Amino acid sequence: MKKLINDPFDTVQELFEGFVSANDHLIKQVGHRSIARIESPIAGKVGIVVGGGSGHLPAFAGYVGKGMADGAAFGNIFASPPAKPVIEATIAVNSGAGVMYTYGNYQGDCINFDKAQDHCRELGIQVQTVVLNDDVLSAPKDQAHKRRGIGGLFLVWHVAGAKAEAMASLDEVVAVTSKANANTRTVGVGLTSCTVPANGKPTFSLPEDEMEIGLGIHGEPGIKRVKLRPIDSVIDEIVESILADLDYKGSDVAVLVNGLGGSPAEELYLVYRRVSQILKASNINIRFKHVGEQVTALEMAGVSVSLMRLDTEMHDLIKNSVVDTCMYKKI
Amino acid sequence: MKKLINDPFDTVQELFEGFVSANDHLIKQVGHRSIARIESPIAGKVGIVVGGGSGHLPAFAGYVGKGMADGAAFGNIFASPPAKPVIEATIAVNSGAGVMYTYGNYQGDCINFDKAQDHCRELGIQVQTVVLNDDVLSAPKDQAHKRRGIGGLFLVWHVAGAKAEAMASLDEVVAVTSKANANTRTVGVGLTSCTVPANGKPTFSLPEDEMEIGLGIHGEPGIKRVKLRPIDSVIDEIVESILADLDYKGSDVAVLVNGLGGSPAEELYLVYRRVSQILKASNINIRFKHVGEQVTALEMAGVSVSLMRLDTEMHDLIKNSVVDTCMYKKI
Amino acid sequence: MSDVTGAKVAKSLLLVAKRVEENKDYLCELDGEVGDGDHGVSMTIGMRAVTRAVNNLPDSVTPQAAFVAAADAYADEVGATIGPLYEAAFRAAAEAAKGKTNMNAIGDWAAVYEAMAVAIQVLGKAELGDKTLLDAFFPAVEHIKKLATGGGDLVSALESTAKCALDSAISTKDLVPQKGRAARLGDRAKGHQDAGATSLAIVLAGFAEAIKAG
Amino acid sequence: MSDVTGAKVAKSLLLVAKRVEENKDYLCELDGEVGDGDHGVSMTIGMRAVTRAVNNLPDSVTPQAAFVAAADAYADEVGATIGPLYEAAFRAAAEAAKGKTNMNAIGDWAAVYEAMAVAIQVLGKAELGDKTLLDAFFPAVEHIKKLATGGGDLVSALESTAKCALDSAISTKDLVPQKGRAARLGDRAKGHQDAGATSLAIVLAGFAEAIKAG
Ligand SMILES: Nc1ncnc2c1ncn2[C@@H]1O[C@H](COP(=O)(O)OP(=O)(O)O)[C@@H](O)[C@H]1O
Ligand SMILES: Nc1ncnc2c1ncn2[C@@H]1O[C@H](COP(=O)(O)OP(=O)(O)O)[C@@H](O)[C@H]1O
Ligand SMILES: [Mg+2]
Ligand SMILES: [Mg+2]
Ligand SMILES: [Mg+2]
Ligand SMILES: [Mg+2]
Repeated sequence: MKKLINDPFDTVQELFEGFVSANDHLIKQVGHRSIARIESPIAGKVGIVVGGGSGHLPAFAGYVGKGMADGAAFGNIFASPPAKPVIEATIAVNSGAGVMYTYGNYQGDCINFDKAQDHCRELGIQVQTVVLNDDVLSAPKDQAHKRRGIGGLFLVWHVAGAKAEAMASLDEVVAVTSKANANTRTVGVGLTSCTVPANGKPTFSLPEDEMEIGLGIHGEPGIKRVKLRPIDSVIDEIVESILADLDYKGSDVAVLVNGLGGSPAEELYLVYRRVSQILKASNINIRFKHVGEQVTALEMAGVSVSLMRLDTEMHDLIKNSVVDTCMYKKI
Repeated sequence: MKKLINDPFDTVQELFEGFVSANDHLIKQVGHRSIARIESPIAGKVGIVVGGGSGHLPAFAGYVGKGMADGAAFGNIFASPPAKPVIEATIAVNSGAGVMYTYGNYQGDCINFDKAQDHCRELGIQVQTVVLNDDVLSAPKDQAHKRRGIGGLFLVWHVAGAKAEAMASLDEVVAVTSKANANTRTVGVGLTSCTVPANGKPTFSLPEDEMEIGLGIHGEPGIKRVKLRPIDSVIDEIVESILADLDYKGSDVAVLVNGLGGSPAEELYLVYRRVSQILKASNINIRFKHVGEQVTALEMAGVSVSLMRLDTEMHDLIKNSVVDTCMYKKI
Repeated sequence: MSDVTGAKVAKSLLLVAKRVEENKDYLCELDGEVGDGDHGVSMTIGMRAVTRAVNNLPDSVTPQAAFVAAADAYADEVGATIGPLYEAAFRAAAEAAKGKTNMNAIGDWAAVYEAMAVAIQVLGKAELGDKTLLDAFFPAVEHIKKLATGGGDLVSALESTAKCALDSAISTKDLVPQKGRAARLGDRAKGHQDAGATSLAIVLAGFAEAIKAG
Repeated sequence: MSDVTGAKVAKSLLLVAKRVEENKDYLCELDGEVGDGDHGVSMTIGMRAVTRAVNNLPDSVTPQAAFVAAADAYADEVGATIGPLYEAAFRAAAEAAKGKTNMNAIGDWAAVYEAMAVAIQVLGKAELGDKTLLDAFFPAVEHIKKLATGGGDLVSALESTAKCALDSAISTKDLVPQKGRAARLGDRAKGHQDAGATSLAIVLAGFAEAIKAG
């Protein structure tokens, strides 16, 4: 294992400390492993709380700031945070206008966030939850509720954050977040494994000439292994899976080409090039696009492509937003 | 070689196409392998042209936009661009207020940019050049003119871009860029090699338990190989090299913790944590800080730390700037 | 055999923690085949927290209080799926041990184990056969409940119960997962031994070993 | 031997390109030891561009025009250090071949090689012994200049010149680099054969082979 770390069992705590001090102009620490936007609570504004396991930066803490999330809880590497930091973040961001939890669909996150939600509701805080499940290949369409949340959460939170920033009510923020989620699809491919520091060995091994299609952002196996191929043909295949799952024909879309952590930015632009060619040929209009590492799996080499079908509301929210979070900005 | 590419000899061309289409709201293509800020030329504004080999994104093209560079030329992977795209970018950004070239100190870049400069001066364009050499360990202090330019160029360009944005004259922009360069120092460490796509094999090999201190952003060997150690002790050593080279005691500084491409963001925050501890203990005041992948070496795992000593002018320029480039934004 | 006091229960948790951490890499490996490769890490983090908490308990601790300390440790430090499951399990164990000054009887342990398994099922909603730790735990619970009615030796009862859990864990190889990360793999997860079932067997073996050591 | 016309010079550039590309990996490996591992790639990119340009030349092309095409190809496609160096070299070769309708004489090639080496030195400012391609080129130039005064067979002159370049390239192992990326390594670069010197020897061998083939 080649990592820039100290004792691997200290990694999350040290990462948390480093993250807080590097971003102390935008966020504040509000618990053992929880942060909130520095201005929180903001009078009248719905607070958005995100979180999940560590190892996915910028997700999740990197999106705390103006225009996306108000608070976040840090879990251990690839492990949902316990309820406690979620509760701390909730209390810190609650201005009385209510709090929305939004996170990827993983059993651990659901259990822990639900615990926090129950607790905070007992405290009299209005809390609603929108669980995200954009990963097309993680379950068939008729079992979409089992699908994981991966790269697409970046697009969904972009819309959700803009809505909350516009001082919409909790119900309105929840509604647009659910709508954005329902219109977002992602497929990923991985070229290498990643290594959980305290584990010390790669989670899985992949032969030098193979790649995995549909794998998760924790190194969970995908739906199949295929021979390494030219990227254009891989992108053709995964975009086809997305287009087969939701009707994008003639629509406006937001596109995310997301790096999983270990692939250089140069390759992400190669991916975007192909995605934009396919969408053009399919009569789909790119209205918003972003290329970058947004939801990662430590140092895994690979990429995911997300498409969000836009209606006027979502379009205007994502286009006109100003975002100033710890790790993502949009002017 | 596990890369998301097609024919490796097409990689740069396809990357260029992808980059241009992904950023067409901020930049325009102005030649075979050259881009300019979409509003260029901007009346009265000094144009800043950067460039170098591909494989370092966001450097160099990623910094074209508001507040940093006006134009950039793409070279092949790790190879300086020829003079031609530099000339094209120069012509595109020249408003009559003059153009500054600024790039890292590599023989190939010096030769090709100098050729472009000669040519553009013959065309009647005022061109000045500031070559950057922040890499402390790449040559001894008495041969600082031989030092490479690496991660620190991000900090230097931050200052330079803000000055040009404030409509300073060419001489003023050159002066502050030179000053910023003279006050900037960087040291890097690498854990793995990178692979030039058309080469197909890692540039060098590093045993599983060793790291290289002082290596370049093209995989050039560093000054020594050491056993893999806890990151705190590595950071102690490299920050010490920086502090030994320039007197930062009691100063205000800007800090960059830069990822080389393959290390996850989580590790960069671990590095920032230690850097901030050391600076605090050394009575050095962090006024600006950034953690991210800014000057990379394809998928190399590793990190560099840069410190820029700030005077009032540089401090105000970097703090108050608004930056909206293709791959870096600051609000 | 001397009394299985609260202090002894606390001490047994320390041995459980040691055994779990010794198996960290193995558990990660099992989890990595079909999940995210962190199960040994999550269990170790939890058990280290348990160790810290237990080390702070007074000698006069009750069995109940020892289990509460373990529950609190998991609640604060682990997260993941396994964190709330073990938190709930230890909290249920505490409830089952309520009012007892010792856990000398096989029935005391049968009640604790059963409460733990049920709490995990209530929270995690897994059925038998879903390829989770319950596929080791429920057979073990059935086993010890039967022994409790017989009234034999506590140590050998705990030992054979742990053995039953381990055998059942090994048998999870044949199951197709329905819960958690591995559920998405369907048949691709067949042939792999469930990580959580394996760690549960290690936990039960740790209790048996500690009580035997006295 | 038939005339070494411009068309033949052009054809020889195609063979040079082929031989360079065949050695791409080897050249990258040499460069990777002390530099950035791309020399074989940069030369291949340049030589592919040369091939495209040469394939577009008419049969009536002059030797000068063939070298100009090669210079232009390097100028537009390569960059790096090696791009402008070879551009300058081919442009100087063109200048040295100016007005000639054939390059039948050893002296014609001596003039071209010398012009190339000098142009590289003027632009790159390397001295002999700096561990660059000039450490293969200058000895080769001296060698062919001597043969030119003797007036022997062109093919064997070109062959022995290429051999001299290769021997000299191998001898760069003992040198400590002073220019380019490798210069920063000092003694650490000792023992490694210079990539640019090696490719220069391959280029000269390619010319010899092509002219021999007729
Ligand atoms: N709903 C559930 N009920 C009981 N046990 C479960 C459930 N879901 C998962 N498990 C157990 O948890 C183990 C995985 O734990 P762990 O790897 O720590 O959590 P995560 O899946 O969050 O990474 C599985 O091997 C399984 O035995
Ligand atoms: N100033 C110079 N003069 C002549 N040849 C040089 C000079 N600098 C470098 N070279 C040659 O160039 C080779 C490296 O070329 P290449 O790897 O293509 O360029 P880069 O160093 O830009 O990656 C060296 O092996 C050396 O022979
Ligand atoms: Mg996990
Ligand atoms: Mg190079
Ligand atoms: Mg797991
Ligand atoms: Mg090179």
